[in-house]
Amino acid sequence: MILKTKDITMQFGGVTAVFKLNIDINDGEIVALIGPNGAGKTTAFNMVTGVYTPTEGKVFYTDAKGEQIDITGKLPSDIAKLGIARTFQNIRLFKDLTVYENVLIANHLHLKSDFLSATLHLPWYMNEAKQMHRNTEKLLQEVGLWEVRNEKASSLPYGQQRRLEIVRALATKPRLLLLDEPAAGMNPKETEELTEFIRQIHREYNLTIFMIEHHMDLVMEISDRIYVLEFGMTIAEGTPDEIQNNQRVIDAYLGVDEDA
Amino acid sequence: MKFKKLLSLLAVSALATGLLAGCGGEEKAADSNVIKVGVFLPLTGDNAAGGELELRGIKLANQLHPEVLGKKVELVVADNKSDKAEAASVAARLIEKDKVSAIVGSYGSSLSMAAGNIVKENKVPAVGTSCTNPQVTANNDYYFRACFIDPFQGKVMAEYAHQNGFKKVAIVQEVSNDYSVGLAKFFREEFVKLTGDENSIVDIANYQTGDKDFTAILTNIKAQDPDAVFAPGNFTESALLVKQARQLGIDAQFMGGDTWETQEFIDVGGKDVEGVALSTAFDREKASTEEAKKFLDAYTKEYNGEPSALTAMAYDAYLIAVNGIEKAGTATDTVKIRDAIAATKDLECVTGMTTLDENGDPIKDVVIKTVKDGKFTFKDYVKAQAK
Amino acid sequence: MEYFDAIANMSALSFAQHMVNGISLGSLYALIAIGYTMVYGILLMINFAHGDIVMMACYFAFFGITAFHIPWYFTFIITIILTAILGVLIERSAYRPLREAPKNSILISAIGASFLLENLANYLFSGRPMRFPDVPLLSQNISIGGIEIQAICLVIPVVTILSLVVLLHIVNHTKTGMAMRAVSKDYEIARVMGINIDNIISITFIIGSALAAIGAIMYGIRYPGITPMMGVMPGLKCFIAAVIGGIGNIKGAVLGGFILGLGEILIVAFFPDLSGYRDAFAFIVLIVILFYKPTGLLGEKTTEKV
Amino acid sequence: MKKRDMILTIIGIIALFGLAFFVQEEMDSYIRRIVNLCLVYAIIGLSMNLTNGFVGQFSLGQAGFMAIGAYTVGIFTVPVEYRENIFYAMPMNPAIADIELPLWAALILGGALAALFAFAIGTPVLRLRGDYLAVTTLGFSEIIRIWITNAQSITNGALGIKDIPPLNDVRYIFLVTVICFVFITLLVNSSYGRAFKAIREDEIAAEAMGINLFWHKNLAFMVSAFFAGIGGGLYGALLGTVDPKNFLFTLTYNFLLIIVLGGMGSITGSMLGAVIVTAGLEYLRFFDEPLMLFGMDIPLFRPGFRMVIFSVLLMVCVLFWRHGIMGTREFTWQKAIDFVKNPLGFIKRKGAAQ
Repeated sequence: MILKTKDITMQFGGVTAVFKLNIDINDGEIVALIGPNGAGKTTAFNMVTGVYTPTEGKVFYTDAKGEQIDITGKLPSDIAKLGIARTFQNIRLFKDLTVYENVLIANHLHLKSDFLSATLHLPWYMNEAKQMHRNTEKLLQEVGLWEVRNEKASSLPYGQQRRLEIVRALATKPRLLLLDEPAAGMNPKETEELTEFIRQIHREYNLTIFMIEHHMDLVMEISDRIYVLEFGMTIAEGTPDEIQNNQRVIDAYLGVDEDA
Repeated sequence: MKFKKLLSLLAVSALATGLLAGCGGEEKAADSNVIKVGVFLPLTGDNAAGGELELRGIKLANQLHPEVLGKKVELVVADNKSDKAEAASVAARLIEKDKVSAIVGSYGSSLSMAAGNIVKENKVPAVGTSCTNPQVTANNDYYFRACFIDPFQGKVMAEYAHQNGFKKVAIVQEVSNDYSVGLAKFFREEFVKLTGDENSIVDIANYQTGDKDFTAILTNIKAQDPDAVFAPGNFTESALLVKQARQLGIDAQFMGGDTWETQEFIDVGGKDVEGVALSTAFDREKASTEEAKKFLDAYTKEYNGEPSALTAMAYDAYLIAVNGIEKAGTATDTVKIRDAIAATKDLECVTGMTTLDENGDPIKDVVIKTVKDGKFTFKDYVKAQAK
Repeated sequence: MEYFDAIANMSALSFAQHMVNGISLGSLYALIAIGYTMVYGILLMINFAHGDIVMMACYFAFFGITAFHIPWYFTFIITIILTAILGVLIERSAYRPLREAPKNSILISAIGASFLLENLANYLFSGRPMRFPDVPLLSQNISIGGIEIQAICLVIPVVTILSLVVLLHIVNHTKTGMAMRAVSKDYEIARVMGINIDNIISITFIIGSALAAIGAIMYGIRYPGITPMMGVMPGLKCFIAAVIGGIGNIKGAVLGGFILGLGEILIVAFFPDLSGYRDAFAFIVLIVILFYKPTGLLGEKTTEKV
Repeated sequence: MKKRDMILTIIGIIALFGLAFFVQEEMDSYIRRIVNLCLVYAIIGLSMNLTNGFVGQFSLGQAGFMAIGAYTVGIFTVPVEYRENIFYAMPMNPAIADIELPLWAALILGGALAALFAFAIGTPVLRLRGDYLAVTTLGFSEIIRIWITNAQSITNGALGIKDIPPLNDVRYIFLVTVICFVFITLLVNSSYGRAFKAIREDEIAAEAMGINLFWHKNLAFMVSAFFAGIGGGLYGALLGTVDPKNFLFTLTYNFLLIIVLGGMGSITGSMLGAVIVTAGLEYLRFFDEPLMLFGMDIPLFRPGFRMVIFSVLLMVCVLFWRHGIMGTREFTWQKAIDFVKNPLGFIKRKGAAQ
């Protein structure tokens, strides 16, 4: 089990956004989190990635050595270093930087040289820097963004920006990747391509993927398991088939949000 | 796009006027029949008020003494903006670009100190108008001044307070103002010495330049019930201070230094500043010299009203500088001019016969004034020996 | 120990006098702080020029009475109108063009506007202080049971509280006020609801600047030396007062103003040795408050949408 | 960096050094003073650009850091024999009264103290954003000034310190400027520099990419303070005297204009901005002098007009020319070569790109 949340609850003032959420994700799985708008999905992501500290409950992560670590309330940057990367619902690229720089920056977290040796470009830093550049080049070539590497991130078409955000997350060398509505705003063709892309990275980079998504085709196609959230609480959990046939889910969600 | 066009138009016209103005300057520089004296004053910024008053004095002096060594004296007025970095470059500019024979100014010690190294380095003498910090002339052979220094003024006021029988005095100092801190310090030492009572200073309160509300320190002072309050500082702040003190029902005698002697002090303070005592360098009633009469006549003609001591001292600074040029017999050998200025002895000035001591500071009598019916009026006189 | 002695030795009368001083200063801060808080509530920016608007208002009143010999009550009305116009003018020329720009640009623009007003005043009116004219009744001194006070000091708290009440009414019970609240929550939603955002922002600046003018008149009567730089320190302090109370919250601004005013007076009262540090007090309080309660005393907690 | 660019850079620096020698030997002290002021302002402008332009943290504390540097130089380089005279109102604290340092050591100490102070205040302050950060850093800069005013036995309070051994040596200041610029250029181009830019672009995303916001902001803040301290030290040595009123927070606005004009986030821009603002203000001086044009006295021109122009320029810059001269772009040799080869084409292409 790579990620486990235990009864995490998030309250804002008097409003409970998420209530006693329990999620278990196994190594190598693709798990989806679905639910109507305002169900608390992004809040759940934010608790896992350290943006929010849960009001109650714990988040556990199992690292590559198989050690279980309590990551509740850790800094987002520390959680990223442990191997959890994410994307955002409203794309958050480094807009004025190039595609290449966007990806290169994501290598920074593994840098060992201190700032003085980096500034003075001392040999051990230069070695590390070379490695960072090689990684970036390799990654960009593998995911097909090599041609646009010198473009400003904000000048890419929408679909490419989504893709770049995922690639940037990949550059941090995560074991667990959190995707927040990766297909939002995409047409069916783009969604199809994205599905394929997610499959590809899942396979090639040895990832576990946890995603929030509204496009049911995509969710049903690639998820191993699905959690359904409503008003901050889990109302169902299971394989795509089980979820599709769950009456509560159909009532609460599928029927209403089909056209979204 | 329209804006960009407008902007470029503006830029071009600015450049053009600049060039024109620049050309005008060049022509003047070519004229070698004038002797240039730099006027180094704050005409904008915090100290602008003082700078303007002094500019009047220098201009008057220039009108009455327009020539030296048979040549016309031309004033090169430079604004040091009450800012030290500006002061340094302005002084350098006066020396290097305008090639002045001597500099007169500035109001404000820190501004003069910023120019100190430059006049020393370039060996051009400067005569300060009302820079009263002892550091201005200390360790600088090229800086002189026409005003008396802070320690002296502080001591004189302490003596005055003692003579008037004050036993308990509170001090309010503008802690960010070198002038105020200097006066307060020497007042305190002298007063304690004169009264022989360590506790004769009942309170020392601080405020910052620009403060408007003094009720807190004044309420504290009121509780001590002093006979007098010594509060040297900027005239705006001081006027508000006295005003608020009266509002709080403090009826002690307020005393200050020569910075108070400006119309603004009375304007802002109104009837509340009636009766305060302040030390200064000049008064009509004690105007003993011929020069003073000429000065007073000219001032009344030009500006109406009573001249402030600042104006008189600036006038004197000009006289000291020009006299130095005359005695040196040269307008180009600035070292000689410096020596001549240093040797100034019994020069007839507005504020009395002036002799510079070994530091380049004048030995002067002090006038104590008060405010009566909205005017500064003579109150007392302290001879120079008091030092 | 010395300090405890100072406190113990302070007579009840002195203490009462200090309290009165503090309340009068605090209510003045509060009055000006409201202007900051209103603009911040709507535009989410510090109107760095607010202090300088206060300064300009002082000059308007000064020239009205001394140069044009307009009766004081009439001058005050004209001052309020002129200042409101000035505020709107600043908003139109310096802030509106940058509404879509990064926040730092607006901040720089605000600093620029403040700097421009100061230099313009310095150029037009010279750096020499001018005397704010005395106003009958208000400039008088009165004595109440040994406490000495200027009549204006009694008026200021009343004006502040009155302004607060009127403003709260406008914000909570009028259509304009509701529109203001909507705009401060979310531009887009307000636009969709058919609110003319530009108008609402203009109204905010009119109210804020009018309050600045009222504050300036009180300030002028209380501290009658007016100079081009007079707005800088009160401007900063009143902004701090608004932050302490929770920026965007009108009641908070008033609370913050009182805390700051009383605090400044009482720190000198109890620790006379620290009188030289009085101006640092506001900043220290600001930093402490932001450290422990970043949204201020009455501010609402907001989290950035991720 | 390409080998060619490296060589060109070294040649360029040597050539500029030659120019500095020339200015030092051949120019009068007025020109030298202006050149020195440009260089010192460039250092401080650049230091401010590091936090404000590269990390996107709007800090207005530069005057305070400068004050720390300037006072360190003031206190420790004044010859011991003058000190009694200078500290005439209150004797200097015996702990420091006999310590005299050479200028370079005092500069580094001043920078280090400024950095230390930045570190101390960085913890609470850098959690804040935008306006709050601006006001608190401004507040700290005022607190430093007020402390300096009150700590008479160390700083001589309002009386200021004079007789700082004068430094009007273009070569010395140029050398320090080169060191500062090279250091910050290297820093900005290292992985840390990229992390700074990431924070500027999007703090939340940067954090999610494993960049520790607190540590990186603090780092930039300290480096910025360090160089502002050095710049302040040079400023003090250049003036030969320091007093607390020098370091009013309005001083920071000068550097704000420099970086806004030059381009927030551009090293080249900091230098250009500093030169234009310093030399330009000097050039604009004629606005303050009465002007006779075609025999007419133009009443517009009197003291104070220059500062009005200065502030209008700042406004115009922000409103119509938000990215300044350079934006976030930098000078590169490639661009320079392109320009020399085909000036017209270069400008056209640049125009088209915009």
